[in-house]
Amino acid sequence: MTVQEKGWREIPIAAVCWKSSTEFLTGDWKTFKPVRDLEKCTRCLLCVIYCPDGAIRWKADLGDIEFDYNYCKGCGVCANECPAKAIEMKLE
Amino acid sequence: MKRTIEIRWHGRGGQGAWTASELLAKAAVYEGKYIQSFPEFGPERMGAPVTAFTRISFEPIKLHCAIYNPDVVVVLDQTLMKTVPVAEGLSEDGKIVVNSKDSPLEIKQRLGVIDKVEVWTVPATEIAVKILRAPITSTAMLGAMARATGIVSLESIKRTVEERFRRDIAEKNFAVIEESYREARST
Amino acid sequence: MKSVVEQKVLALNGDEAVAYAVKQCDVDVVAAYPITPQTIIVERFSEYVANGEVETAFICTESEHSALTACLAASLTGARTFTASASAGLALMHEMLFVTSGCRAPVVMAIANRALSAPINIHGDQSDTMAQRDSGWIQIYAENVQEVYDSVIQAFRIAEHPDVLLPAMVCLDGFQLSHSMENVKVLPEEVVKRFVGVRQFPKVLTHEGRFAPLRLDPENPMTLGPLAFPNYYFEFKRQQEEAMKKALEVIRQVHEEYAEISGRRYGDGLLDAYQLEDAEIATVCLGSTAGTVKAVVDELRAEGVKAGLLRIRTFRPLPVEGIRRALENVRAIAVMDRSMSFGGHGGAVFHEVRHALYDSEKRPFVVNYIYGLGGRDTSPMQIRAIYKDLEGILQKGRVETPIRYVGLRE
Amino acid sequence: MQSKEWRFTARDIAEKPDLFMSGHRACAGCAPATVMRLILKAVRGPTIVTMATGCMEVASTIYPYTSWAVPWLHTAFENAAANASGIEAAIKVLRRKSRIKDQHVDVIAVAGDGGTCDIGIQALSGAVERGHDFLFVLYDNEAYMNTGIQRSGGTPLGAATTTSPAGEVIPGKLEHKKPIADIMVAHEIPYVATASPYYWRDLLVKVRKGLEVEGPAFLHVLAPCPRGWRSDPSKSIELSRLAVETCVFPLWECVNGEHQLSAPSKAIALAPQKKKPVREYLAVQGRFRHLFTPKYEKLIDEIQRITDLRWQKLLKKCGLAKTEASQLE
Repeated sequence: MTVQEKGWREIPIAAVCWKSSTEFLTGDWKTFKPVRDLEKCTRCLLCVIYCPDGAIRWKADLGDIEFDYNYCKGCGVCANECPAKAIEMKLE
Repeated sequence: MKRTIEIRWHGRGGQGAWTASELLAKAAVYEGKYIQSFPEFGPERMGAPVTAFTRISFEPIKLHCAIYNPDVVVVLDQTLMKTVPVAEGLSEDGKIVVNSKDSPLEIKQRLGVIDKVEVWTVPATEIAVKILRAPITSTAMLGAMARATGIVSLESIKRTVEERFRRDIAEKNFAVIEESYREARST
Repeated sequence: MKSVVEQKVLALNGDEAVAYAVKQCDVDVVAAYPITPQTIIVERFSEYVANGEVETAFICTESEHSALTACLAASLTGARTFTASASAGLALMHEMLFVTSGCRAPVVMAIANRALSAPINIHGDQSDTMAQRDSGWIQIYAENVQEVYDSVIQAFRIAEHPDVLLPAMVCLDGFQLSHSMENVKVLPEEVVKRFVGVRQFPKVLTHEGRFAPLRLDPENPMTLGPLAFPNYYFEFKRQQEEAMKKALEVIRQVHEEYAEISGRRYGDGLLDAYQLEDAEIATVCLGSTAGTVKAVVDELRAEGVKAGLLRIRTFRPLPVEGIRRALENVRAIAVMDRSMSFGGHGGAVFHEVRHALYDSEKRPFVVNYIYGLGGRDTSPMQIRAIYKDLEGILQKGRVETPIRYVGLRE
Repeated sequence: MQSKEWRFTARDIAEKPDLFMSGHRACAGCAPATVMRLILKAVRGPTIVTMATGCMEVASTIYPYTSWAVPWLHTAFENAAANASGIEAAIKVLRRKSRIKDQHVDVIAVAGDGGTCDIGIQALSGAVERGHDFLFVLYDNEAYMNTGIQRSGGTPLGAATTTSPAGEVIPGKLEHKKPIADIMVAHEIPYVATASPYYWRDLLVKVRKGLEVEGPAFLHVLAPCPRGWRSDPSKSIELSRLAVETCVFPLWECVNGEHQLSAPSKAIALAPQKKKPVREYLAVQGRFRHLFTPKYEKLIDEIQRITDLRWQKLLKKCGLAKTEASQLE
C-alpha cells in the first residue's frame, strides 16, 4: 500500500462504497488491444453491446464509437463478434 | 393468609387445564392481584396427562420456578388419579378439588392424604355434558375451586370467561360455573 | 421530569408481551419462522395483521436464515424491522447475525431462550444466545414478563440510535417467561409510538460523492455489503466495537427516559443490583432465575445473612466497570451460567465476571454454577444451597471446586 | 403482456449509460459481466439490485469501489431471494406510510448457478412461493468460478472442474445439469424464461417482461466463463450462441404456465437441419477436452442423447413436436 488509507474514524460506517469503479482503471490488464478498421466498420454497435467492460462507447456527437483503453482488458470479444471483421487484436 | 397461593392443575391434553389456569389468573388480575400462570412446559398432546400452574399473590411475584408444594390441587379428570400422584407435595393445610361424583370422603381415602387436607368434589363432567353438551370441565372446575378456596370471586371468573368466549358460549359457561359452585362438596 | 403515564394492566405471557410491544412500536416489516417456544409471538402478531391492527408487512419466510435476511434487507431499505426465534432457529441465523451487525442494520429480535440439540430439547436455557454473544448484537436479558415488554420497546430506540446502529436481541427464558402469564402494565399506543419515534438515518458518503441517508434508495444510489480486503475490513470491525461502547450510555439513557414515562426501572438498565450494598456473599445471574434468587435473598436477609444479587440485564455490551464496582466489596461470588462453554473454564458469564474482577484490588472469590440446562428447574432450595456454599468458602478461606453443577445427578 | 414488444435497438442500448459501470474486476472476456450490463440496460425506472455472493458480486464491489450506479445490496450467498423479499416488502410499507417517495421500485435479485441451483434454492423457492414481486436473474457459468471452478448443480455432464476432475477412471462430472428453469416453472410463477447474451435483444425483452409482470419472475441466462470453461476469452459470446444452436441451452419463455420457444430456438424447431451437433459446442471448451479421447468419447453421445431428449420434451411443451415426441415414447 503506497497510498495512506483512511483510519476507522474517517471512513463511512457500514462499508458504504464511496468511489465509483470508473476510477479504477483496468486498461493495463491487456496484452492485445483492439484496433478498428474505420473503413470496414458499419457502426452496427454489436461491439458496444457485447463488451464485458463497457469499454466501447457510442459517441452521439461524433456519430461513431470509441474504444476506451482505460478499461479494455483485451479479451477480443469485440473482434470475434464483429460481423464486418473490422476489429483486429494487436499486441500492445 | 399466605401472601402467595400456589395452585396445580391436573388434566389431560385438550381438557383445558392450562385454560383454567389462565382464566383463574386473569380473574385475579381483575381483583388487583399479582399472578403467574404457566403450563407444564413441553409439547401438549391430546389425551396425555398435563399439568398447569397458577400463582396468585398480593405482591409482585419474583419466583420463576416450578411449584413444588401447592396450596391447592385441582383434578380435572378423576381417571388421572390411577396413574398420576395428584396429591404429591400438597401442603399440609392444602386443599384438593376433584372432578368426581363420589363423595369427598371416598376420594380422600383413595388419595390417602393426611386429615388436615380439605378434599372437595364436584360432578364436573356431568354438569358440563348437561349444559355444554361436551365433557369440557375447565370452567366447572373453576367454579368449584372458587367455592373451595375463595381466592377469587365468581364475578371475576365470569368476567374472564366473558372476555375469552363468544357470547352464547360464555353464557352457557356462566351456568356451568354457577352450578358447579353450588354443587361442590367438601369433607 | 415527565410524569408517569397511566397504564392498563394485562395478563400476558412473555411471547404475547413481545407481540404486544411490537404492535405498538410502528414496525414496518416483521419476517419470522416458527419455533418453540417462540411461536406465540408470531401467532399473536399474525392475528394483529389479520385483524388490521397493524400496518406491518408480515413475511412468513421458509427459514430463520431468510427471516433475518429479509429483516436485514428491509432494514437497509429504511424499514423498522423485527423478528423472533430460538435455539436451532437462532443457530441457523448465525451467519446472518454477523452480516446484520456488520451492515449496521438496527433489527430487533426477541429470543425465547431454548437449549440447543443434540439431543433435541425444546426447553429453556441460554445456550442459544450465549453462543451468539460475539455476533455484534446488543443482548438484553429480561427477568419477568413486564420487563420483556419494556425491553422490546427500549430495544428499538437503542438499536436505531445514531451513535449505536446495531441490532438488538431481547432474551426471554423459554417457557419460564415465554409461556408464563404475568401481570403486565402496558403503555398507551400513542405514548409508545412517540417514545420510539420515526426512524432516522445517518448520512454517509456515497460513490456519487454525495452525503445521503444510509439506506437503499433509488434517489440516492449506494452500494451496501461490498467486499473489503485486508486493507479495510479491520477498520469496520473497530467501528462496530466503538458503537458497542457507545451503546452502554445509550442503553442507560433510553432506560432512564422510559422509566420516567413508565415508572419502571431495572437497575440502571445495564445492571440490576439487589441487596448488594453491604452484601458479603452474592450471586450473579441473567434472566428469570434472578427473580427466584431475589426471593431467596429476601429470606436470607430476614435470617440475617448478608446476601445479594447482581443481575446482568445487558450482557452485550458488557458493563465491565459497573460489574467491578458492584461486586468488588463482596467477599464471595457465585456466577450462574445457564449454558456451557465446552472445554473452557466455566460458563460465559463466569468468564466475563471473573475477568471484570481481575482488575479489582480486592479480588473476591468467584465460583461458577452451571444450572438449568435443557429446562431443568432451579428451585429456591438449590439457590439457598449456593449461598450456603459461599458461606463455606468464606469460612475456609479457599475455593475447592471452582465450577459446580446445580441439580445435576452424579 | 405477451403481445407487447419493446423496441430495444442497438442505438438505444448504446446510448443508454451503463448502470453496471466500467472498472469492475471481472476477468477478460467475462460473459457474466456482459450479462450484468445488459440486464441494467433493460430496467424501466427506479430499481434496486441485490446479489448473492459470487464472481459478479466480488468483481463489482471491491471496497471502496463500486460498479453499481443503482442501489445495490449483498448480504450472503444463499439468500438473494430473501433479500429481495425484504426490500420489496419494505418499499411497499414505506410507500403506504409516506416515508419514501411514492413510486414503483423494481427489485432484481441476481445470483450465479451456485447461489440459485444449490445453496440458494431454498430462499428462492420460498420467496416465489410467497409471491414477492421481483425478478430473479440467474447468470449461469456452470460452476463455482469465484472459489476456483468447483462443480455445482448447474455444471453439465462431463465437464471437468476442480472437484469433478477428469481422471483415469472418472470422466469429469457424472451427473446431469439441474433443470432449474423447469423447477421454477413448477412453482407456477407468472414468468420464467431462458436467455443468452448473444441474443441480446431477446435477453433485454425478457428482463423487461420479468419486471413488468406482477409477482415473481425468473430468468435463466447462460453466461460463459472463459476461465472455468477453459475457452478463449474472445469466444465467450460465441459460446452463448453455440449453446443455443446445438439446443444444449434452448431459449424459451413460460408465461403463466404456457411454454413458447423464443425466435432463435423456434427457427431450429421449424428447420431441424439447422440444429448443430453438441460436438461443435463441446470442442471449443477445455473443460470437455477429455471427452475427445477414445476412452471417454461415448460420453459425447450421452450428452447428445440427453440434449435431444430435453429438446424434444421442450418442443412437446411448446406444442411443436407431436411426431418426434411420440416417437420417443
